[in-house]
Amino acid sequence: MTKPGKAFDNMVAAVADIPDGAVIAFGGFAGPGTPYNLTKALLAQGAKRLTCIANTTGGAQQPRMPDIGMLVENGQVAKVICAFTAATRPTDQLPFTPYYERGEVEAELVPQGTLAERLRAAGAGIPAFYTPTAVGTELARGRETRIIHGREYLLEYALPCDYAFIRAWRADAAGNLQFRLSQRNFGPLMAMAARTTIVEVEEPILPVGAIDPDQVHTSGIFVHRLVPIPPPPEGLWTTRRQERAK
Amino acid sequence: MTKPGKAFDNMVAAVADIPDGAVIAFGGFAGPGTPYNLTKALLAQGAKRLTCIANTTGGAQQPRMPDIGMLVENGQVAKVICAFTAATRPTDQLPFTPYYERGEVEAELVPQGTLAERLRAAGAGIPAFYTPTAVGTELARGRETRIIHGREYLLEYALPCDYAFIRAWRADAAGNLQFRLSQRNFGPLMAMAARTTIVEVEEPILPVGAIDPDQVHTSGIFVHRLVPIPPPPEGLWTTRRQERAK
Amino acid sequence: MSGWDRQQMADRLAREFQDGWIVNLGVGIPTLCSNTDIGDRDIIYHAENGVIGYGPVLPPGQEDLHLVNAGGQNVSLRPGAAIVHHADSFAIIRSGRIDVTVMGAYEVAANGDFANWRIGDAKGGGIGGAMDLAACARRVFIILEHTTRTGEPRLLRACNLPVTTRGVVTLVATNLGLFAPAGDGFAVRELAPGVSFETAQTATGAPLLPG
Amino acid sequence: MSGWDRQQMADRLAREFQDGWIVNLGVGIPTLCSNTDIGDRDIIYHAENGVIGYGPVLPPGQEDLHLVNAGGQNVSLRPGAAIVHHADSFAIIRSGRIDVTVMGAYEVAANGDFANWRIGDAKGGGIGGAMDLAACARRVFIILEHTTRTGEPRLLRACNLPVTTRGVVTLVATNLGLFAPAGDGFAVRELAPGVSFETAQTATGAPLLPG
Repeated sequence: MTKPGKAFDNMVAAVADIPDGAVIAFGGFAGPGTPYNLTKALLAQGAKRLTCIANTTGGAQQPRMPDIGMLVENGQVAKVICAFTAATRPTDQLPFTPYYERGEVEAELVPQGTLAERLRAAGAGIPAFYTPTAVGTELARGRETRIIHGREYLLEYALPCDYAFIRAWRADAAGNLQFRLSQRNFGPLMAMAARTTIVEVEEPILPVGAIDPDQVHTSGIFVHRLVPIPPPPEGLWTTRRQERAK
Repeated sequence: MTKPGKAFDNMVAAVADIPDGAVIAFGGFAGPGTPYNLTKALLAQGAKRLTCIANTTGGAQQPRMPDIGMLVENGQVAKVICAFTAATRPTDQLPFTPYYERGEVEAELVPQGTLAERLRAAGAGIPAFYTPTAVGTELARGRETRIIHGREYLLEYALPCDYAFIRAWRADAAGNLQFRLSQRNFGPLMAMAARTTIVEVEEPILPVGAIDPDQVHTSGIFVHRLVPIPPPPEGLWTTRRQERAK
Repeated sequence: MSGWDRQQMADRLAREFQDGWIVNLGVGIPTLCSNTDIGDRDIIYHAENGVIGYGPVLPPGQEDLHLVNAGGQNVSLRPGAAIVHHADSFAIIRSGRIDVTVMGAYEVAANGDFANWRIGDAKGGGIGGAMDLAACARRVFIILEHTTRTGEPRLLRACNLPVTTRGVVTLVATNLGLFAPAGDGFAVRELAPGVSFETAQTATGAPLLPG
Repeated sequence: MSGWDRQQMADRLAREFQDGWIVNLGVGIPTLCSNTDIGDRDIIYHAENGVIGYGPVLPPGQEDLHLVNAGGQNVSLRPGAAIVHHADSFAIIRSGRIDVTVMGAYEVAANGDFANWRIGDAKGGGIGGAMDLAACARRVFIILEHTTRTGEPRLLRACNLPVTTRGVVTLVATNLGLFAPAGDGFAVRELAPGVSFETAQTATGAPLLPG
């Protein structure tokens, strides 16, 4: 092809145009699928007043890897939308937490299944839906509920985003993605929810058509930019644990 | 394993317990994924007052294959929920249509995407959602709509079913399924929506674990009964077209 | 009467597809668009049943019986194709990622309404994915014969049949030419070879506006 | 003090899992359940992140770094495992297909309420998948230390902290034994070796009812 493709040479180029105020979803769950390299590039790029959507703001464990907590520390974040805005053990503290407690960053705490479904809804053209989750809790206080077939449900809205940062195992040049094992987690949903999906890819980009159509996890329709992860030490590898071993 | 597994020897045994009044979803789109063999067994089994959910009632083309239209002709159907209750060409007529016009069967006409999403919602514990589809049309008359971010949406409810009849390419004994190409269509969604999912399988049932976990299309959690399709003439093969060639 | 045949109608509309578009083709004449040579344009054909990236219909004997387009025809796959289930397929549709949906219709109105799911006296109808597509695609193009078998116009001031979606059609290909709904009438974008403006106007139930 | 250690608490609860159950294990002590020998029972362990059918935690050097359970531990897969994305994983949860969810908690009340997402004076919280699971699983079991580090009871008449879900807990394993919320108090199902009824009652903020 002589046309510009989806492949970018490096992380810096792939995030260069992200404006102040962007809404960005970050994939990953407890390591696998986390876009460490794109996040690192965004720390250098410096966009401000970001809204960051993710399972957690990160940083509960050492060594730190590039995470939303670091973007907060770097003064780049206005708001986070997460299933964890504090650590689950009272003795731990997330790097994010003191910024939140001082009112320097906003936070919206969302149950994990609701977070996933709101992203999926945004990617599916469903503006709102009802869920049984969080009914009767502090999170439902003052919010709209509805009785359906005798059970109470909470109204939840779609969560669209400007960008998704995700990490995949393999990609072809058309943007078709495969994830390995629990790396999949939020990746396909954030790709659906985003206007622009940027993917850091572990294996070299494959030629168009190299992935069996029946085994594509995310269609290239949802994918706009692909960046191969360089080997360490320049690129960050699979998980925190492997990094720790170095 | 000494425990009873999910594999059934034949179609008759797999549908034997279906009671009168059951709500059954039938997979398939224009051939691929259509559970011809299970439908044929249900014609012989004779359960009545069924509610049948499918893309279409079938029978627009010749030769006829076992379809919902035949269940209607056989006096087994109270209601259908479909995206087609009449043929798209005015010159064609579905076998179902005269029964409907005489008031012998009820019908609920549902846009195809809404049908898919209502099944998915039932399988996802989402009791209701909003969609832009059908707003302003005859189908929305008298129904609840809501303005969200300035656009009008229609409220739609989940569509749970008692049974799903689907057809897959391969299955392992734990019920993990793979579909081939456009055979996938409604299969994964109906399996999610049903209390009991019955699958006719094209390839011999594989041992547990024979399918790569990353390449399972429908988890065995959603699958209860597996029946290998016998070779022709006893079993009905891939599509109407292949059948026609014999 | 001269004019375009079915494949020519499809070819003419396919010329409008822009590089990079995702295109959904409906049952009937629209499916013929995937047979059109699109040159070096990257066009992704999407079908409701979850086939992303298909190509021309295959001749008998070469079909893969597990693979059909929305019209039930055995098509080929292009490199980079992917398969999804029906809910994910309509997620693509409802989230506005289809650049154009091309459909057949019984009637099209000058205000952009169209009707393709129920004929007047029928109790049932055939909606398929048409309402989802028409409500959510970025553009709706229609291909249809300019008149009914009995010579009645299908391009009208207002639809007589129940509409599928209101005010969405921007381009119409018929055997007589290419027309754009323009509110009070249809703008003539192009007339098929051998078709005069007067012939087209006579066959149309709304004013034609010189393009 | 005698009683059960963390693995023994997990083992005791895992004995309650019935053949054919789909079991979700939460962060902390609950994840130890997947290390318990379950004999010939077919148990499917489900994790929020879409791992269906995992097994014991793997020792260092044998891990697959692409595979973690809900607690971030590198686990093994059992034959018949399948991977789905987060929305499909929570579809399984919300549609009532999880036979039991086992979670840690700060507090459990005699009426079946429990609290595990926010400590009293914190501005934020850590909900994770707990609210989805607790609202939708068929059963909710809790594993927790019987008292806080400062010796305050965690089994109470009513929760002091913001609840995660109301009235859903049916079984609680602690280092002192196995207890069932019974409205006004906790029924003692079993005491750990060396633990007397009086010892357990003293450590509990609600009446214990002889089992």
